[in-house]
Amino acid sequence: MTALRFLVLVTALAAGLPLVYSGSYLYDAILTPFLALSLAALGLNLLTGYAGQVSLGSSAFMAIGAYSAYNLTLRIPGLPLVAILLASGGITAAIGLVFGLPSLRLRGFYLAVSTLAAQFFVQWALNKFGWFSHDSASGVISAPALQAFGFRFESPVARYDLSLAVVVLLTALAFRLSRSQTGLNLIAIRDHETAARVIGVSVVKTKLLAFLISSFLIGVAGVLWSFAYLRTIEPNGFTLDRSFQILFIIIIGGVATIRGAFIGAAFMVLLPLGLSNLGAALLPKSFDSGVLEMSLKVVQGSLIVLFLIVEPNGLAALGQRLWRRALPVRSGSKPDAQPFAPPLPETLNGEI
Amino acid sequence: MMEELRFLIEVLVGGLLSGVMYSLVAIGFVLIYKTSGVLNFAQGSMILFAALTVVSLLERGVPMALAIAVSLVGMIVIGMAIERTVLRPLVNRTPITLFMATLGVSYVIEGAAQLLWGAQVHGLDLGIDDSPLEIQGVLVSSFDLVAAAIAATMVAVLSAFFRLTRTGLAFRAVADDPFAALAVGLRLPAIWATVWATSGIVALVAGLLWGARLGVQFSLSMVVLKALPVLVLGGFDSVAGAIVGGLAIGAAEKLSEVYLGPLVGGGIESWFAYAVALAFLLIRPTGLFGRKPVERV
Amino acid sequence: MRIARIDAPTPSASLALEDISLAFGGIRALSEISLVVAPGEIRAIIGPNGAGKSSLINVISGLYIPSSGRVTLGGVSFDRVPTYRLARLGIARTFQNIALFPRLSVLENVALGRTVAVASSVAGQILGIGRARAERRDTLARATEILRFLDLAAVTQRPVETLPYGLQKRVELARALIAEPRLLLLDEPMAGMTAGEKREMADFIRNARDHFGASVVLIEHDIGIVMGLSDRIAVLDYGRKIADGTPEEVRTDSAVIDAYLGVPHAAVATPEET
Amino acid sequence: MRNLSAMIRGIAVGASLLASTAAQADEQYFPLQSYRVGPYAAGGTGFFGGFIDYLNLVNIRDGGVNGVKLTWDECETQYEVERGVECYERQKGHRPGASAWNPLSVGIAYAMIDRITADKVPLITINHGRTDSTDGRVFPYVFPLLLNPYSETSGIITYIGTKVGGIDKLKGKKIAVLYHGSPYGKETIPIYDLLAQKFGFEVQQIEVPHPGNEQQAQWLTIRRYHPDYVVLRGWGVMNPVALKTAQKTGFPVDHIIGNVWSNSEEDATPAGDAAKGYVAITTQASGAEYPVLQEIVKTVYGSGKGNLDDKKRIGSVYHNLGIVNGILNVEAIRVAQEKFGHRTLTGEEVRWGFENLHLDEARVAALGAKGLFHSIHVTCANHEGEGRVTFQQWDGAKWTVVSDWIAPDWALLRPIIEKSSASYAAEKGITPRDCGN
Repeated sequence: MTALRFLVLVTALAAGLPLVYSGSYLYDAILTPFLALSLAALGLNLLTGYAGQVSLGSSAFMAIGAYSAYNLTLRIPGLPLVAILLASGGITAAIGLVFGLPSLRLRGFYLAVSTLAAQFFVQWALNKFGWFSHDSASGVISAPALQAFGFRFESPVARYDLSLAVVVLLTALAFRLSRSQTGLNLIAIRDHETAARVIGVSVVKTKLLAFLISSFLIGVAGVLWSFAYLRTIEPNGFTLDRSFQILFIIIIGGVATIRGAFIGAAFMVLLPLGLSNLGAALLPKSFDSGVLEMSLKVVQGSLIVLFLIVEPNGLAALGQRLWRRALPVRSGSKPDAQPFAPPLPETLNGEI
Repeated sequence: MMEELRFLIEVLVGGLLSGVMYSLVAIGFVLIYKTSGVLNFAQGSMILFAALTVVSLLERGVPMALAIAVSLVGMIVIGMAIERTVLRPLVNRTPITLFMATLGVSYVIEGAAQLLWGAQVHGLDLGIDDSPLEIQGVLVSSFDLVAAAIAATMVAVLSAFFRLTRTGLAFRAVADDPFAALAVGLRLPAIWATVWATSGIVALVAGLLWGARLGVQFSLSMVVLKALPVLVLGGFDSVAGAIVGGLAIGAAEKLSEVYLGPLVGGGIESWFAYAVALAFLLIRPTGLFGRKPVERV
Repeated sequence: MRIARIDAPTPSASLALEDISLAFGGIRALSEISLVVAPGEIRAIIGPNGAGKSSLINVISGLYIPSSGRVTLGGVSFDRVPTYRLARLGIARTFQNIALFPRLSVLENVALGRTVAVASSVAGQILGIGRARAERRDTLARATEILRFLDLAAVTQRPVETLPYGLQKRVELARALIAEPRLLLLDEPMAGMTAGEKREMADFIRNARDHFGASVVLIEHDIGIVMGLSDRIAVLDYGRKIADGTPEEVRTDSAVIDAYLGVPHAAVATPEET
Repeated sequence: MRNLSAMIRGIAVGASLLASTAAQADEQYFPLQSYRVGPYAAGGTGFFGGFIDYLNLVNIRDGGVNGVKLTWDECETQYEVERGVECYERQKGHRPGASAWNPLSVGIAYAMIDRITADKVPLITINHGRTDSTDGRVFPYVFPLLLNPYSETSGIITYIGTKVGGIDKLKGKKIAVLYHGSPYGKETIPIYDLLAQKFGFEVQQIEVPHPGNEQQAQWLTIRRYHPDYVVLRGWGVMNPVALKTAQKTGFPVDHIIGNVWSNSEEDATPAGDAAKGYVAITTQASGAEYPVLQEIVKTVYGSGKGNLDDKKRIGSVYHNLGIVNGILNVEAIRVAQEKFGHRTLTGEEVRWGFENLHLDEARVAALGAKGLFHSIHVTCANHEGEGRVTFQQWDGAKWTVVSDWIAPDWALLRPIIEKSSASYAAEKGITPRDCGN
């Protein structure tokens, strides 16, 4: 199955889901945040997974996206939804570019820690300057409903559908990017910056481009997170913990794969929910909920460590192995033996 | 004029003393980074665990010395356990994977600490007087002075350990070149275990001093955020850098908050330290004392 | 004995080095090296371990900055070569320690060698329209041709990290060739190969020159191969050029014989440990 | 059956199929989005412990409210907004539906405003929440009971006025406000400025960046400013560190006045001796001597159903806040039952109960809470209910009330609140209700 066909199939299933089932818990508590986090992780994966630039500032960029969208809807009434999304992503991308400048000089943990400057500075600035929150007395903003073509995305399913559409479109574009010459350039500077420079990859341009595109996606993810999911924007919601969460998603899901962002997000969203629901279901009601939650935290931490140990390439690789095992015939038709490759898009790397 | 100068000195001294406290946390990071290349984010939760253990034992009527001894043993065990169960299976993996693993570990330790001792907030009294001290009209915290002295003693003991003992020499050999160390027959796992145990001890000292300053509670683990800019400034792999970096960050942070803060509305401490570190890095990409990786092509 | 400058930089030369010196913290790695590579020439640089051969290539590619001297590439003269302009100046190189992108496939690695020729916008590439589409097709066609030329067609989809050493060396050559360089710098392309593989590689290099018309600068230890393959040979020892000339001239040069047979140096034919 | 349905909800398939299975006797259900883990666990365990203890008391002692049993379940949020939202979605599927939501978290409360308004269930934000939700015309479902940040500010300044010998003596005095670097901390900045203008005192407001574990710079600034009083608008670890650093820089602790999130045992204890003499505002006195607490100790803890692990925390600030919150919720239901009948009420009906919640001092005394809190009078337009405040002083081990019940200057604040709620209404396209006055 080619990657694009797979994407279409999953999208069709996801889009058809509300026809079958419409309970709001599924959409409002699981799928919508899952989509928003997946998109953020996708953005971070382009930067960290593909281009090798570790960032701990993702949640700051989500915040920038969210605040941009809020101010755009507020200050330019009637701005179409598509424009809001594009502009919010664009503003985030521009700021991401600035915070990407140190990457030209720093690497590894030095770069990672320097992105924390972005994290703390953005949080401070959004909190400090009342303009960003329309001088709201409490600084916590209630996000207005997004509208397009006279339709208000208000019900859980509508907000899910909107998120799905945005995420699918951007994922398709990110997928195309990852297969393009520019996508190869990202990997080149990650794997061997010197060699990349020698063969003519512009390291400056490529790194900044990685920050630009990554921030764009994360910014849009921030809009979805605040407008489609929480429907409130508060700077405290975009803390370092969220940045870590997004980083976890790509490391556990699979670095430098598109599907890793989704698998990882599913893991990170569903694991705590699953454990918490399971605990609530299995244990007697009198059971101390504090003890339960702390135990869950221990379990969650242990599972993360365990997955890191047993699966170096993330759940994406694990899934791929299981898939191959399930379909032994197909794996034989890997194009190793083919003398000439079919057109580039499909063959540069056969899977998402 | 005199008044202003005295105030400036007060701020500076306060900043330097705070800086010592940052260094204390940063050293725990450096020890581990130097030998195994891991940025151990679980350091914060280890600090919490150590302090929580001591304070909970104290509240149950255990004498101070015994409580510290028990916690010490606990921290050594935890340090070695992390090395054995988490880091060793992950050897040769990317630094970012190791970092994420220590984040996972910090969840486990935080959960376990509260499971064991509860989520309550405690006061920790080390019996160190904290009335202000006036030296030449300049106000100095006596607690911070004592804390700085303790931190300095710890650094001295650690240095002596690494300079004078066999294990210490082995540690330095490993830090210099793991492959060479392996080649001459040093047992890496044993050294790693020692280093992790040592970082457990450092966490205990940091936990006690910070615990006395903040109270022992969940947010104690957040002191690591104060240590990160110190690490960047001083270099992840330099103990001396952690100390000098701590002092520099402490002073810069306080001076900026007092003199620069009012211009932009205050509260800039949270990011200013990072900005200082970052600005410095642009001049020296591996910090004050950090080593530049050599690339062979 | 120091060989006098036997050739002067000419505008038509692919590469000219003038009095290049290089020092690492007080230790001299290269001393006043001058060298000219004529178009279409295969030029070998030989010398014992630590003679400064790789350093010279790294100076040419701008990875090391010489303390003095000038490098003329494709008619442009530099005090320090800007690495990022290398490919645009028509220069491609391989590395002593293979510098491929390990998790990418052979085809992707080779396609990356074409980066310098890509002019389409990122948006165009994502949408796959117009120029980007044409470029992509062109890259694929060229890659296919080169992979066939280097007998790599059977492994195009394999991640390079799964290939044996000899094949990886060849992939690196393919990545260099796809850029259609006017000057090809090969840093020990045959290190660690068997005699058969070396002969094969020598053929590839010769064919590459004949087929693509590139000048080649080659570092190699195997004197036998070098003698058969090169048009001219420069010999380095202790960072100095001690001989320069045709294989025949070099073979009989007394300084060269001293350097290779003298006590401090390792035997010539031993492949260098990398 | 509930276990099974919860499990299925866990995998999020077919939740609605089973959600409607439990339609038995009359019950009034409270979803508790509690937090017993994480940085704020101390507050969460106390508050939700007190709330549950009171609900238990009503069930055990009275057999519920007029025979309608009170039920609840807990969902852990760790004080994180998205977990609060997940809990909301999880718990709102319960049948019968929720009576009222009590998250005790500003962030979670904000995320729920749209949701509870659509689902027509009241949201109680006792002592916290949006100031402008006091305006019930714009926020029909939100109830910041007893106190909002503006009234708190007014109450604190009034108290400082009494300390300096009358509100008119504030003129020329200097007050420093040390606030937490967050939306919460910043919320009262304009109110302090306004009151400074009105009463002629000087105010300097100083931010402490989150989490507030380093305050040397701020306290040296305070030392230079030399204020008469320092107001501590703190949060979590910032509070003990403020008290400790005050001691370090020689500022007298009895001239530090804590706000409503700086007023618990957890804020003072970690500071040790440095906290002795510290004063803080509260809407409910601490201590276990009030009849209602005695009954809880006897009836609930006596039968082993007490919620606090550590019995020493009975009567602590958060525990008593939880109990007061329990009283207000239960009384709202009682009020609503008088109108709609002694049966399971819908959220909309409970909302009516809150909007007509009027507990005067006599009724408070009858509930065994005389001295625990003063009174409340919620109306359609005023969802705060004119709660009074008092001040308590820390003696190193416990709080002691040191002032009368003080009424904040509501009339002064109301126009600012209405301006803010009007702007919210405009932003969201809400037409304010007519409250008929």
